[in-house]
Amino acid sequence: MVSDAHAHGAGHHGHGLVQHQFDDMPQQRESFTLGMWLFLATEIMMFGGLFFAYSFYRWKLPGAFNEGASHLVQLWGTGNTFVLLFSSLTMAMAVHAAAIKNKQKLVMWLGITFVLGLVFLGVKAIEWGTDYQEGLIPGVRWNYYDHHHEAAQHLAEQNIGVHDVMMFFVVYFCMTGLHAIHMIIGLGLVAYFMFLGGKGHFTNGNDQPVEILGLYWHLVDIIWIFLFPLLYLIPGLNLFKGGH
Amino acid sequence: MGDAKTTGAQASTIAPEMDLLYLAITGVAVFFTIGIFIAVAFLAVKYRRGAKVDRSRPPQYNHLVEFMWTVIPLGIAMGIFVWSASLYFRAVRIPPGAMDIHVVGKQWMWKMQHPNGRWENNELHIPVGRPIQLTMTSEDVIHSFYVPAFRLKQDVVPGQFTKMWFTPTQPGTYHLYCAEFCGTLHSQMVGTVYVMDPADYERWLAEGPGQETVAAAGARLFRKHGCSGCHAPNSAVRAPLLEGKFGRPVAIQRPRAGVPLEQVQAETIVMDQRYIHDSIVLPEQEVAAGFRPIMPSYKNRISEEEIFQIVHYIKSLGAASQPQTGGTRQDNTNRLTREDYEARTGFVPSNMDRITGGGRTGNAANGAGRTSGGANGNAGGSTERMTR
Amino acid sequence: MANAHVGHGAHDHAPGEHDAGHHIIEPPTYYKVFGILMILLIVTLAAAAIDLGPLNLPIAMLIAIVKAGVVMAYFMHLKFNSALVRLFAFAGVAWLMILFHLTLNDYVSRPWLQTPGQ
Amino acid sequence: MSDATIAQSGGVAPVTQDGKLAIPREHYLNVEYGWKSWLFTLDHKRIAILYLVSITIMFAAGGLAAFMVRLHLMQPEGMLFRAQTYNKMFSAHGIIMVFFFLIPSIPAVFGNFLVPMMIGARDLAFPKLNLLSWYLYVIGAALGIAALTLGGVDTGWTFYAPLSTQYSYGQVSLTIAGAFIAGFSSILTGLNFIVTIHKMRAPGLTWFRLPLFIWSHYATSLIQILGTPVLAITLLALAVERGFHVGIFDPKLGGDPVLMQHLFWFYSHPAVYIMILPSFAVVSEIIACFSRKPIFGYKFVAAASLAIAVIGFLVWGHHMFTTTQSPYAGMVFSLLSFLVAIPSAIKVFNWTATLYKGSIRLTTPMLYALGFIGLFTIGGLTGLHLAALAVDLHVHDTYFVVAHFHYIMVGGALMGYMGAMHFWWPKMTGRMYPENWGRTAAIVLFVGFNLTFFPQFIMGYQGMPRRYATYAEEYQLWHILSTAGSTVMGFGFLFPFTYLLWSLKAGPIAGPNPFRATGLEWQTQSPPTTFNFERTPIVTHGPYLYSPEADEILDAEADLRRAELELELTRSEIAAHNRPEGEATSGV
Ligand code: HEA
Ligand code: HEA
Ligand code: HEC
Ligand code: CUA
Ligand SMILES: [Cu+2]
Repeated sequence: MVSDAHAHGAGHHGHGLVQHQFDDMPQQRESFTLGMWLFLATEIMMFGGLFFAYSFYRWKLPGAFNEGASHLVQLWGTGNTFVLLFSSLTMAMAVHAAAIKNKQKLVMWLGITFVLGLVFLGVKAIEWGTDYQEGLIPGVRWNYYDHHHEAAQHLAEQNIGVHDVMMFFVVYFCMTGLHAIHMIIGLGLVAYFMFLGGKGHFTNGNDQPVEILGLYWHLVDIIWIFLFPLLYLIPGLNLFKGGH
Repeated sequence: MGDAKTTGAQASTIAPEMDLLYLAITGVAVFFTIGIFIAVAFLAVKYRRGAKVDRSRPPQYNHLVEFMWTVIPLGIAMGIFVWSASLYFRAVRIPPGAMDIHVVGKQWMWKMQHPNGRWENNELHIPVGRPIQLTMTSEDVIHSFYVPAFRLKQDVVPGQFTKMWFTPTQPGTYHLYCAEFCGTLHSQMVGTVYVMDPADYERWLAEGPGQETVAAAGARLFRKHGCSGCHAPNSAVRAPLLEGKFGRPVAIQRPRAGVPLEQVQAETIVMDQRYIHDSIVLPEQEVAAGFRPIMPSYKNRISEEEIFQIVHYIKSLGAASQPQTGGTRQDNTNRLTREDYEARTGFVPSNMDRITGGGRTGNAANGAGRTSGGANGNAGGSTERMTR
Repeated sequence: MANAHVGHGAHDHAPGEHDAGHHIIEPPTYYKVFGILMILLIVTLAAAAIDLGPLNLPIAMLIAIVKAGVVMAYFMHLKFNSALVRLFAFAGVAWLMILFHLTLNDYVSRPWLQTPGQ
Repeated sequence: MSDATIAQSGGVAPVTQDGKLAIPREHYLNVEYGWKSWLFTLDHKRIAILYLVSITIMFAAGGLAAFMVRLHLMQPEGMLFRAQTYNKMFSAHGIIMVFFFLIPSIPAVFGNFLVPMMIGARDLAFPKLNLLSWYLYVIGAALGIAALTLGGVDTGWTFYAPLSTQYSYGQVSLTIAGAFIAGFSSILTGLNFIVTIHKMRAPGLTWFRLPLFIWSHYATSLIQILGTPVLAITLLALAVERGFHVGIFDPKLGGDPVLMQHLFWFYSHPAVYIMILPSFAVVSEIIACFSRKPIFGYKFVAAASLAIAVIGFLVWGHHMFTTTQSPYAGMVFSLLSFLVAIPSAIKVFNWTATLYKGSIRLTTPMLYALGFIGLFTIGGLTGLHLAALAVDLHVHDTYFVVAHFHYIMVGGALMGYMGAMHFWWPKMTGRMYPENWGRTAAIVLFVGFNLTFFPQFIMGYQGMPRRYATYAEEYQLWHILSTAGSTVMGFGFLFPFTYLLWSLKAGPIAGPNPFRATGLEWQTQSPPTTFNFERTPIVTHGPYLYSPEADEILDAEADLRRAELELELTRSEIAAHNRPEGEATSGV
């Protein structure tokens, strides 16, 4: 949708910013806004399925989720939350820059957003890397009971099964993985928009594509806003102790 | 199968009531269907183009009519709902004193165990006139226990117990079907239900001894194929003991070509069905850490069926502290224990405690899949299933 | 439905709808919003630090919902969009609640049927 | 031939006076030529044609699989295949028919073509998304077909875990990928429709002046948008579980298989309304036109569509009465299932009432529409049997269910599709289909259909389980009848397939409005131009400006005029004496 908005709106056809099927600019703007929000509704439903699986298993396996979550490093999670919230601000600033037709600022804010997105993914990569070394990735490298013999023993006493802790990590990787895929797509779009923005595409009165991109970016942020407490903070706050 | 009765037979107490409800709904359906067909045909003919009929002031809407044909179907529907829901609750609420029979479904057969421990496959012998309750679980995928003559079915779900009950009313033989698609031979996961006179049933029950359990068969094979020669505690060969290991982590090494075994990193996996299976046919692939890879491969020397039994035997060793009598225990609780189920199905159904009132206490919901594994690094292959 | 006007047509707009997407929020607002988000982040952490038993989860979710609401209202301009857009924004959440509600309904009520035989 | 002429003269009688209609000089089909003009088109009408072609191919594939299934079941021990192959066959049939045929069918072909025209717009709101959705569909369908040729799947269309994730050897992941991608195509279609309907209506086109076609498509789109993503994530989870051997749904790995069913049916029950609502849409238009009356209780019919879309999301658990679902949850789902039947009832009654005091012409589309009412009623009412908790314990997963959904999906949805095909064929191609052949085919299909699926109710109640490659002998009679019926249906489908192709070249020219219908789409030439209308229409009234009485008078006048013409011709014939008769009448 975003590229759709762009390619037409940017005036590739040489006449006007209003696409052929629309009568005027307000109609076009409203259509795109509505369309994007509908798309966001589908995203909510899609992540919703995972959120449901999460809720269900957490309800069913509270002890195991607690144990699993204690292996995440809360500092990384908190940092990443900050980074994403900040990137939402910079994205909002980019949208504003496009609205007031300031090309330099547009590119600058998009650039900062891009860097923040990269930082987020970088941190995620570090986290996953540690998980890999620790053997905490189900189906890829799973050595939990090797490295945490005592914990496993302890869990067994509480009647928490072998696979229950794994379930936490399955859900964790599904959710953060899908979120990361969205981040990567978002980064690609931001880069593309920087490129086009630099050529003056969105500061000629056709700022809506940036706004649409912003909607997408903010939604991905919102999803993280929920993921963070759900995944990292189950065992209570312990910022400086990584579970590993 | 040829002698099995089907349809007309109303062979359970609930069946006539089901048929009555069915007929009632069918009556409603026929009434509306015929009504609609006749109305459509009549109007289409009467008001066909060119027919000289009164077409003046055709109505566009009429709130009263709309109201009527909203409320009347609603009333009928609610009537059906109340009837069917109350019948349903009678059909699922188990009466006290029902005779308990255990059923295990697996691809693609049914195994039933009677209170005295007698097992049978794909056949179910039951006495007429007595409420019977089935406690069911599955070894692999979802199946569904369906006896049309009883008008009842219930899914058989791995990892959980499901129950159904009925009181047979007519002696005879009836179809037993698996109604939930479960893979290749789904359509052959069928059997026969024999409803017998109580006296006949008692005789039948007495004549067959409790048959050999899977684990017991496995124990026999374990000796026959010489496994015990190495794996027995007092054996001369240095081989790992298998007692108490199932479902627990074991350290292994995956030998790599050109690398001395000593230099291969050890890793931990859970001893599960797949692992045991592969240890038997491909022992050199994952070597128990600290042992020489001297175990011979039994590939093509032992059938899959036999491997299955051996695996179950080894599983039952996982509970070495318990007597290894499998399902043939004859105490008067007539319930299988956790360990029995573990030995039979590879894992303890999650609602074990609630259903059987037995077993260890603890968070029942946490029980699913406690003891079998399989999610380790190389499970990507195609060897994870050997439940045949 | 917001824009059904006899004799006008779909893209003659209700008052206020003209501005959909045009409303420009000035940066100071954004900074304030960001400040609020930061405070909420700290509140999230603080709430996790206190052991409130079963209350921890609902509180964490409440804070997350407020955060999401702020982002939606200001960063995503929902506050300045038409009612229709807001409707669809909430449709997703509402439908999700259907999924949660009816499914958990099943799991929660499973032990209810006490059979006399047991 | 002569029938077509009648339909035509009954249509735009004043125009036919000169005896000749012509295909307009410029229209959407001839503005451009060459494969590029098709593969890169943004015109909603061309995209509709692309969909039409690809969906027809998928229907033929699915129908072929169905026919194989039926042939195999002629004998209790199975006639053609090993059990494994049979399982793949019915899975292929179900998967193709649901995901690649019926869900996209009417919305993607006729919705695409007609939604903009009916609301007086030049195109959908997002033409590029529209094209993208077609590409996604093609990729999804191609993956589906690839999976079926590279070994097939044997999970049924429901992909239940753990069978699909741990035990099936087939190409499950590939099929899932296909359905996943096709799902996004469906989402994009729905999104496009909603925005278009909200934002692009012509001036004066208020909500209650919208054709019921639009209302139904709006409701369909809501389901597509809010339901499909949940299917997507479920399929994704299945793929993850299968690919990495982790347990999301497999109890051996700690998962819950019933959770998968909840997620699956959360989409797939509403999806059955994705399949039927567009047929409701079609039937409303056809019945109004051919009984020359506005739909009785327009507002109720419109509201019923939305009610179905919403309540339809609350009933999915009725597919799980025999699982471990709690009896109390089952009760709630049963109650809601009965409730969702009510809006359907309202629709059926209102359509029937529309016939009253109408001026009814039994053209081919009308035959399909009337057939739809009857067959959908049977299918829907047997849905009540299934929604009744107790009865479902017996008939769940038997052929009773198979019969129920074929009555709705084939007798209902597919008949609606065929009706739409005939009704708007002149608009899409500018040419008429041959009326007599059309009627014959409709009747053959109706008879064949009932012969195929009615016996399935009987054997279903007798306990014949579905998805059985082999079965007990006592069901054989019903199976043979069913197979016989499906053969009749197969022949029935050859008719339209052939004569519609023929009509492309040789069909009589239709003119802008051969059925004298009053919707906006008929107020422009056939085939339309790329932007549909010369100028944006201004709407001052509702969609159904029919008046049976006036129509009868018009008809009578037309008849009179035709009689006069004929008389004249006969006179001149007599004068010319040796002129052959056929030629003379064809000039009328
Ligand atoms: C287009 C597809 C479609 C439609 C529209 C419907 C509509 C309905 N369906 Fe059906 N259904 C399927 C497709 C469809 N179904 C499929 C594919 C399956 C099997 C899936 C699988 O397992 O593979 C299935 C299975 C299915 C089941 C599960 C059966 C089982 O597996 O055990 C149930 C149970 O409640 C059910 C009920 C209903 C009901 C109540 C309606 C209602 O919406 C029907 C409403 C219509 C009417 C009632 C008729 C008109 C009304 C009147 C003429 C007035 C009189 C009315 C009253 C007195 C109330 N359906
Ligand atoms: C849109 C949906 C749709 C449609 C149209 C059909 C159409 C038909 N279906 Fe099917 N069916 C399903 C959806 C559909 N079905 C689903 C969802 C299932 C469940 C699958 C599962 O269990 O997972 C099912 C299952 C199913 C079964 C049960 C299998 C089993 O449980 O073992 C049977 C058995 O008779 C059957 C038969 C038929 C028949 C005879 C037709 C006939 O109407 C078909 C008529 C068409 C033709 C005969 C072919 C016409 C084509 C041509 C004439 C073109 C000629 C060919 C070329 C040019 C190449 N279907
Ligand atoms: C020649 C002696 C010998 C015989 C006979 C033998 N094994 Fe073994 N087995 C070993 C040794 C040594 C190992 C450890 C090295 C390895 O894993 O290959 C082993 C490993 C195993 C393991 C893995 C145990 C673990 O702790 O990882 C299993 C399971 C097993 N054997 C089962 C069997 C079965 C079943 C049979 C009979 C069908 C059998 N063995 C016959 C010597 C033997
Ligand atoms: Cu077991 Cu089907
Ligand atoms: Cu349904």
